[in-house]
Amino acid sequence: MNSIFEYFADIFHTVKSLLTGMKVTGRYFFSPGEIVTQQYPENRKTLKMYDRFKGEVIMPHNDHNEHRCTGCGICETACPNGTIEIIQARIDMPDGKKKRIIDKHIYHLGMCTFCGLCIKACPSDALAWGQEFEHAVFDRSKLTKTLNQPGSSIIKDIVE
Amino acid sequence: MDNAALKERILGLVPDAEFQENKQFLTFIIPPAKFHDFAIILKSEADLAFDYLFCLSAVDMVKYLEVVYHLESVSHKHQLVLKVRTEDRENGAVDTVCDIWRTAELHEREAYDLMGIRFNNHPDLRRFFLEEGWIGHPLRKDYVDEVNIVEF
Amino acid sequence: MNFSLYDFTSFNQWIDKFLYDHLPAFWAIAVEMVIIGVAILLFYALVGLFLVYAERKVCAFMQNRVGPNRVGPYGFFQTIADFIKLMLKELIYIKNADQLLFNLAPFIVIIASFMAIAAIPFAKGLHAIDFDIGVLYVIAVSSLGVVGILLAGWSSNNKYSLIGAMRSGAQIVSYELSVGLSLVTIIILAGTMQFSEIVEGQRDGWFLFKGHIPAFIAFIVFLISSTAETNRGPFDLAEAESELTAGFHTEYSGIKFAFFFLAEYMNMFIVASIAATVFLGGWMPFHVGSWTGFNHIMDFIPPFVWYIGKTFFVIWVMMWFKWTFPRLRIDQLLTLEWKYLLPINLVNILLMAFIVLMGWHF
Amino acid sequence: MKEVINLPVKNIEEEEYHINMGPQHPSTHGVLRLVVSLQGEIVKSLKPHCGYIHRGIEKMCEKDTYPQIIHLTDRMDYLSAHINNHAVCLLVENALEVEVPERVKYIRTIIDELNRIASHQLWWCSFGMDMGGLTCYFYGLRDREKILDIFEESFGSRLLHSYYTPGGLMMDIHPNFQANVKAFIKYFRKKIKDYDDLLTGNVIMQLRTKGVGILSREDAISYGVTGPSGRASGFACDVRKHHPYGVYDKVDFKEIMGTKGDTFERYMMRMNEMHESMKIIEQLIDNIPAGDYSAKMKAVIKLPAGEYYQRVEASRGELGVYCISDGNKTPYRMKFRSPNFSNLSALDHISRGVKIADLVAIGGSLDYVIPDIDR
Repeated sequence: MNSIFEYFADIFHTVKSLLTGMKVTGRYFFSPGEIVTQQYPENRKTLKMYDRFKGEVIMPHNDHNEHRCTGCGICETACPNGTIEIIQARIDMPDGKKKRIIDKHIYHLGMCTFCGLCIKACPSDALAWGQEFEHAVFDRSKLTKTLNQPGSSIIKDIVE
Repeated sequence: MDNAALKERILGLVPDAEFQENKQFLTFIIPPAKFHDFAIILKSEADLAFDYLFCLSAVDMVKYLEVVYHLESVSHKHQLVLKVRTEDRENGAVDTVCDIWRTAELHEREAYDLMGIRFNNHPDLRRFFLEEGWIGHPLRKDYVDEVNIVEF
Repeated sequence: MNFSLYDFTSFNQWIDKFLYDHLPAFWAIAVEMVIIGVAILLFYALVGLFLVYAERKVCAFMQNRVGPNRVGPYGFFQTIADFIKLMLKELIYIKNADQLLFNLAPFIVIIASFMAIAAIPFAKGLHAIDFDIGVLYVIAVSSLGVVGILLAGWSSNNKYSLIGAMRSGAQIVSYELSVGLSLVTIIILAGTMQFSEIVEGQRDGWFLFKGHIPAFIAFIVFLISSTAETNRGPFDLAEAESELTAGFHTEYSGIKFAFFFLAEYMNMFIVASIAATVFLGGWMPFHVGSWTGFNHIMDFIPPFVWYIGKTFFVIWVMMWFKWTFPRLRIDQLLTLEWKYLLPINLVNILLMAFIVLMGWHF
Repeated sequence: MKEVINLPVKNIEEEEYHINMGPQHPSTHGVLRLVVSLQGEIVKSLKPHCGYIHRGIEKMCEKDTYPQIIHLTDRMDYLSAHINNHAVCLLVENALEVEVPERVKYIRTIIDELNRIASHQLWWCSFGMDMGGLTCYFYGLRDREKILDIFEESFGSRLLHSYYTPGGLMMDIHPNFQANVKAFIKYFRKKIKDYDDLLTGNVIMQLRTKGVGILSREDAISYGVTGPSGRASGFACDVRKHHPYGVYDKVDFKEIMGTKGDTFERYMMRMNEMHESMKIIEQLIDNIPAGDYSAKMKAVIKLPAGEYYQRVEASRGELGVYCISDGNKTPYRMKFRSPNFSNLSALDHISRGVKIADLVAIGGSLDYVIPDIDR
């Protein structure tokens, strides 16, 4: 007798637990307000990344096409996987001395792991995080970027 | 058991164990020949009861290879580090402990694969990560692989 | 000709008469067959495409998603795009597969579902063939599909496929019993196996309500076992994508895969329409006792709409099952059938026979 | 005369055959290959084959400085990236005997626990998917997204953060961090009821998991199965409790323990751990002391020669970092004792004699992350 009772109790609990589950999915089915999907290409205009978002490493330039990079190479050594290459150039100073300045700050986006060590290491705050995130390209060579803009120069008050 | 008492106990069991100074753990270097019997005692004796092998590492010390066993007793909460050194780099072998601590089976396969330490009586000593027929053992200091290692 | 949305009988008779007037008898029948064939094929394709779309939308809403929304308004043409893609895809040639059986299997599966649709009444006078053993025919034909599944699993030369096929075989053989017995319960009440008469018998109330508790139990059992018979979640052990990658159709690609896919949805449509016809009154409108006004409004909705509405409600419930429950294990699946559904069903038949005998039903 | 060859007569019911689960298989959660010996649907034994995603992190560590190692540890168990980072940071700090500011300890503990919740959420949804309930996957991801948003606002990335540095943090937390975390906990306490309704209480799920894949306490210790999987067997292995780090010694939390060690217990451990993690966060979030976000560290970190070992409780078990330093700025040898590696070794033992469907459920309950096994 007891086992028959258990048999029906079993069925009852089964049905109850299944209905509890169906209640959850059923509730979401009838509440379209809960939909969380973002319509990505459509919302590009309104999509705003957080201000700390790590999109890529950039070198901010001011209005006079000046940056803060001295070309010291600390970021190059801080980088764990050789993402940054610094090519230096020598210029003749007015007082006759030769000075090394940055020629090209090459950044291989394809190798970057976004660890942020270069930005943390930079003594003159020349590097920053950019907000760009649509990095897909058809040609891998396009992922190699030169961060200092052509014809740019260093801001005068930066001392090494 | 505190570390001082444990040290006495272990030196009593294996008199030629070499004590090594370490801030964190009580560390001993055990002669390979006595290691397996000693390991059985470590696990079975009630006052030692080292039943949890929480790390097994292989280290290339250039002159020889070394296997480091990090042991803990779940009931007594004391910890112990054992080191076993092979004779030389090429033909050193260490007795397996995977009959004592089952977790050692995969760890020893990893050590064999990447460091080239052979384990006697291991039930299934094959390469674990790399494919069969791989030449060399990548974690060794003298391993050179022009094809796969990217130099910066 | 006197055409009405509420009664297709005169329309059919008009076509029949027209053909016989203009053609010899043999050709008239031949042309009729072709017309019916084309009509069903079109219906089949449309329903299949719509069901795939509906499933994707339903599961999307249950999962807080939007679902397909790129092709056409609300993604309505998504399945058509998918179908074109599947048609154009390469058919992968499987080495060491039994080529004849491998190629035959999808056709068996799809023909089995195609045949079952013939006996289903869509509206008054709108069915291909009105057997006096309609229910039996549908049960018989719909279980033919398992042959195709077994063949597909066997001939693919893949262990996953074979496991899936064997599971499917065990599953359908056992659940066929429950499907049959739960329909028998209603046949006792209806006193006929002819679909048109079963529907006619529900003019004053659906069998679900007429048959008291036994009919209700039979409906639940039918829902569960027909979900199992169509290999749908939570009983989709034959596919069991997290265990067997894709079960019996692992090795199929392109249009052959599409056949399996379509057949699954059509099987779902067929069992849903049987449920709608047998339990929920088929194309009969919903009537409540003596509410004449209400009944008149209900009568105003065409029978075809009633039929489709009920069928899709049952399909929606089946989708709801699928997207809520985790999958059963094979032994639990068989336990459910042999230890729970079958005894309940047998007792239920006795109960129903008793009720009918005493004349307690409405 | 023809020779009669007597082939051995095999009983077909006892014949075993092998199937390859993986490297591409929906339920191995990555590129793990299991060669499963089956008899019908019963698993007789299985052999794991790893290395499909082996990157040689231990070898790479020998070339990297200590701050650079952090970003490699992210990529081991990518679902508990912060906790992996924490292990290396603690190792370096303890070796150098640097006292990190209280603020850092609080923040690290909160973020570790957030990371643990996120990891368990992903485990829950993939476990649901392994069981065949696809809807679970989307509910889990929906709620995990909230945590990832918090992470993204504070540290700029969603999965691989490299947020901890030896001595402190990369940058201070975002001003909105505390409010967001509190909002999340309020939200998640509501949503976790859905999890219970949908899967925990479901009779199919309980039938499939109770009494399946039992791992005894002795075996759990011997196999080194740690984390929720080990605690389900009654193995008290919570590093947070037994070897506290961060501010775990200051917060009140229970070490969730099970007794049976079956798949359902392992499931419940993680469900309850999410509640415990939320409790820990609630105790800390309002009490973050003011101060620096990093201790003063030298520009080039060199560990004194010696051996160091650091254990932390990652979301899947005990993560150990064993480091031998020869006094240089790069370690001589770095060994990661990853939780999944040991947990995987028990899979063969506990899945013998179960059905193939149970194997998937057991695998889901052990919750392995393949990059952590392969490293």
